[in-house]
Amino acid sequence: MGGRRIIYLLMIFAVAAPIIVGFSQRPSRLQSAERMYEVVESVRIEPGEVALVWLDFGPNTTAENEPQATVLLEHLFRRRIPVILLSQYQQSERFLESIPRKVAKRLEREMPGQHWRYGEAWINGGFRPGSGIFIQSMVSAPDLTKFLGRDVQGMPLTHYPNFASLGGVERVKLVGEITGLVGVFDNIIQFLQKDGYRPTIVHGCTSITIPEAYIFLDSGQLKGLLEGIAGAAWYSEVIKRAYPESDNKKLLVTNTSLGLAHLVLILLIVFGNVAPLMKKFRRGDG
Amino acid sequence: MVAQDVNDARKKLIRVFTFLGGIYFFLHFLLPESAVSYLGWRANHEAISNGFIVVGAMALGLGIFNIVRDHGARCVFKRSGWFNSLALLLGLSSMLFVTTGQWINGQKNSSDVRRVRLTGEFASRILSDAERPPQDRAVPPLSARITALLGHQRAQASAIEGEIAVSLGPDAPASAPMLIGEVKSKLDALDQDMSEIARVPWEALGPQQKALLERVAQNATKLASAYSLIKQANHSRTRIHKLYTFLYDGLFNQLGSAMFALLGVYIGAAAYRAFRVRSLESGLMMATAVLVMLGQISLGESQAARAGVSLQDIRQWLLEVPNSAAFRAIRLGAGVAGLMLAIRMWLSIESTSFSSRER
Amino acid sequence: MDSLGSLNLLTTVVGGIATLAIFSFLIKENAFYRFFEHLFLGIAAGLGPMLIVRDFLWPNILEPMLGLTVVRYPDGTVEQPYQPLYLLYLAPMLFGCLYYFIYSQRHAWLAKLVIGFTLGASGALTIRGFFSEAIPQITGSFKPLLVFVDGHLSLFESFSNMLFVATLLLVLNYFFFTFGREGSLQGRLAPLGRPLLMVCFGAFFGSTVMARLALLVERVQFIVGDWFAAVRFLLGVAY
Amino acid sequence: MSGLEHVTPGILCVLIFAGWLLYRELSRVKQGYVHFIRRIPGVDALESAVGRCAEQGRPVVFTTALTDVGPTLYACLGVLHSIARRVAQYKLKLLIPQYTPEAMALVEDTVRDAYREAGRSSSFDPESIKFLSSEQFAFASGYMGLMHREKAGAAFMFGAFAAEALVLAEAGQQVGARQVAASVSPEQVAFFICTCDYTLIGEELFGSSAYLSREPVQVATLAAQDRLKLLCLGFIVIGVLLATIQPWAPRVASIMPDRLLSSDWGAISW
Repeated sequence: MGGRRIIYLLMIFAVAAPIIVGFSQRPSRLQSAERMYEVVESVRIEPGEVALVWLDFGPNTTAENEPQATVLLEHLFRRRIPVILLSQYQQSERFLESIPRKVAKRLEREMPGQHWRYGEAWINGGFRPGSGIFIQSMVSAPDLTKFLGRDVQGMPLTHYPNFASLGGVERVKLVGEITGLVGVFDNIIQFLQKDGYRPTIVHGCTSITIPEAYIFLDSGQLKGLLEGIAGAAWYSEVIKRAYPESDNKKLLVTNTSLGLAHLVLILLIVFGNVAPLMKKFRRGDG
Repeated sequence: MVAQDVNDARKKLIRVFTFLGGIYFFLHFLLPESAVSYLGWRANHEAISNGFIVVGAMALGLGIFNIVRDHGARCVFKRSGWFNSLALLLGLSSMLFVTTGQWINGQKNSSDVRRVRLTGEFASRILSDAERPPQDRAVPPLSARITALLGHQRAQASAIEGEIAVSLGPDAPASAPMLIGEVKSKLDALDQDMSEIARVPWEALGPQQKALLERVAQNATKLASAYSLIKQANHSRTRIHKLYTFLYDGLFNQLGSAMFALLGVYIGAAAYRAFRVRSLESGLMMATAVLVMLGQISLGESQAARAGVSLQDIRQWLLEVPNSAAFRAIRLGAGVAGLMLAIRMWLSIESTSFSSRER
Repeated sequence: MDSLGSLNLLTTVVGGIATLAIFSFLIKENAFYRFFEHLFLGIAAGLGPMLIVRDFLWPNILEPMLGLTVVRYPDGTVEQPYQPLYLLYLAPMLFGCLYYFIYSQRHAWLAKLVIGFTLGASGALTIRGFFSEAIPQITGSFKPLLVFVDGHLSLFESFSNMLFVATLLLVLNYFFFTFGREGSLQGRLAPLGRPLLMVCFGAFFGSTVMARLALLVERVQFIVGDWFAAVRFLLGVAY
Repeated sequence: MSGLEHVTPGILCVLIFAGWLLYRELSRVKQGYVHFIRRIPGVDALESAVGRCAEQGRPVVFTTALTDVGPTLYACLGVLHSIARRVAQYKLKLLIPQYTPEAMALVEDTVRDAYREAGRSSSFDPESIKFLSSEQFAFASGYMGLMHREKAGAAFMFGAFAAEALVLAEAGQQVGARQVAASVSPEQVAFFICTCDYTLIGEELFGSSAYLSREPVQVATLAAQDRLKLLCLGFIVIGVLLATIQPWAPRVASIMPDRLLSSDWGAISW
């Protein structure tokens, strides 16, 4: 019983130490995240074209999904690509509101005099029920502005110049899906396409669903992937290369905490194997 | 023996209902698309599915009933732990009360905004009815409709003034003056349209009338959007909303996240205790787990770079090949078993458990 | 500070206490934990049914059934007349109420009618679900055992595919229950499935670890960052 | 690949075949044919765990966790039935924490039945079926508290599990309960293997119910599903072979079995 508590304490300590000290390490290089950066970087938009980002996560998976949403939006905002935010999951409503605002605020602090305003840089389309059925009808709609109708505040999209005349789904140059839920991502893969149009899809998933996401990365249905928090950490590192002012300290500290906890876990496995052997050995001696 | 007969009849009835429960979805799957459309199921599929969900949704009181019975008795008879049961019942009733209150408030808000928006919708409707008089229903004369429109807007204007007064209270948010300015300017614009409408003759629909109605429709929609922001701001200052935020963000979310976080700690204990290499099997499981873990952290990479092998690549291969194959086999096997059970369940091919024989 | 600011402060402080209460379980089951456990159960029990009413029953069923979705213009005309067909929903609603007979000794069989109905529906849905999931899985497994890249045999790719197919078949074989008496080929191959399964579970364990730890990191960040700051602020105000 | 909403001719054939298999096995079993059933080691662990509770006089806990009403729950109820019967015979206390109200009604029914079969209808206590919560982690916290307060001697976790699995299993570990788990969600099996005395994997959950009861209908279902699985296995083997010979014999390889399954009615000329 006592031993168990020591392990519990060790785990908490391993996680807390880097946070308290503010120690961070360069994250692990993940190919999938690097590919995703290049994909986002290569998106070229004409006026009236947009990116569509789905945030489909609740409080239970924010720890991984929020940093992913943050880095993706940061990159899109830096590149001045207008973003439509939508959700298929009710509990993510508060994140649709808070995450882009935080990103915009940080960028404005970093670059005084520049602005990222609601309605210009992004709009929040809110939660849309109906999942697969909704996406199917969105794809076949002749005009997205009309189809989406209003933003979450009830304002018609025609009110915002960047989103006033979108036209068909072909004007969506990039689709991002950040989720920790099963089935939600499948809706995007299966339904967000039509004859002659297959969007570039990038995906942020929790570590639990990484094995499943790999199948789609392999087949090319997915162009980039953020694997859990480690993926977000590497992505932020790649952004920093291009934009040295970018501040990703908190994310790197989190990632370092994770790395340290992983190591402690591996050490525990080793000890778990060595300790009984040692006992046997000592008994043999006596 | 009569009792036995009644029992048998009941069992038969249960079987019939079980079969009926499945027949719609089964036929929907079995019939080709054209037949489904012909039967009208395609158009009404959502409504029919909702009917099925309603049946299940009615069970929502079962849980509460069970909890109240269990913990209520404990409180009433002051059995051990009654204090905690009281906390539970308190949490339950306050959440029910606060969520209901918050919801009713929200409903009222949206119907208020809806009424403002109605001005615009009514204007568009008057316009479309005047241009293409409907065949299937009677419509009042144009001038009467315009009078109704003016009356409606007057009532809305005074409601909006009232709401603005509320939003200037002592604890008003910093954004309040801006929001109010927005609403006031939109309201002024609409008022101007309205006074113009009152001046213009409405015996027939001319280009001037048409333009006016179009403008009213647009301006009323803009007003409604601005108004909804004030409504929202006022709503978030109500006591019921604060209580809801406190219960939801301060307790429900935090307790849920804390429970989830325990997993991070427990994993340590599980790893220490159970990942012992006792056999080839446990050795394989441990080795795979360690390799995958090393592949996803930064420290793993720097070690690996020295050795000249990329742990990331090994991790990826492990996930793509052996992991996917075994995973697929498990899913497939469980799927087949589920299919057989589903057929059995639907057709009530029974032995024990559900509608059992009396012994 | 405005009232919303103090609400945030209160939410953070109480949230931290609740988190610590749950974590105190790591030391020992105790009264502090027990209190918050029960509070959690109560709040969740109150929220669940309300969400069903708020997000499903009311907007999809009750509101249209009561005619509240009918838009009535100021002159008394309506946008679209009331759909009396919505009243049909009364039937499944009443039928669903039979659930509550489960608590009656004499009429429990009435509850079985609705339970049976639900079982039947979920059975039929499972039949469809199986085929839409399993067929892509089966066809996705048709991997060539010999892979040629630019006309040359790729040993690594071929090995990967062979291992993939072998794992798939051996694990499927492991789950046969009524074949494979002692000595048959199936029986002799069956034990090979288990170690392959273990590789799969090891990989799952390894990658799941990150998600689990991430939430622990988030909680520790909340306590060390937000909560400490809030408590310090509160004490500063009090003194 | 497009989604599947209605049967294709190929799928219809498979569906009819599945129905025929079930019918054939049922009639064979009714005529007295005895199927061989492979021993499932975890099932013995079930019995010994209940026995140990009887020695120590500690309660038995059984949970189906997040399992919704459906085939998986149905299979779990088969296992619950035989455990409940044994518990009734030993006059032990049985606790069944619940997650979904709909499942609760079914569970109550099953346990009542089992007690009746054991001839102890009067000792069935409806309060043993406790609804905890329909929220994943509220359920987990309730379960943790319950295990500690009741000092459970054995815990059986059967059904569909998500992240809460490790919390449940660790709670059992902490009070020293003998634990057997069976999960249809492969993601959680690793954690069960680490914390439980025995873990049934995937389909073994479905097999165990038949193994325990030796009930004709259940055995017949098991036999029928094995045969259907054999068909799937055959499909895969043929598909792999055709894919492999593709470079040499493209014409032969074009008769892929996936075409048989996924071409729709339009592909057939009537």
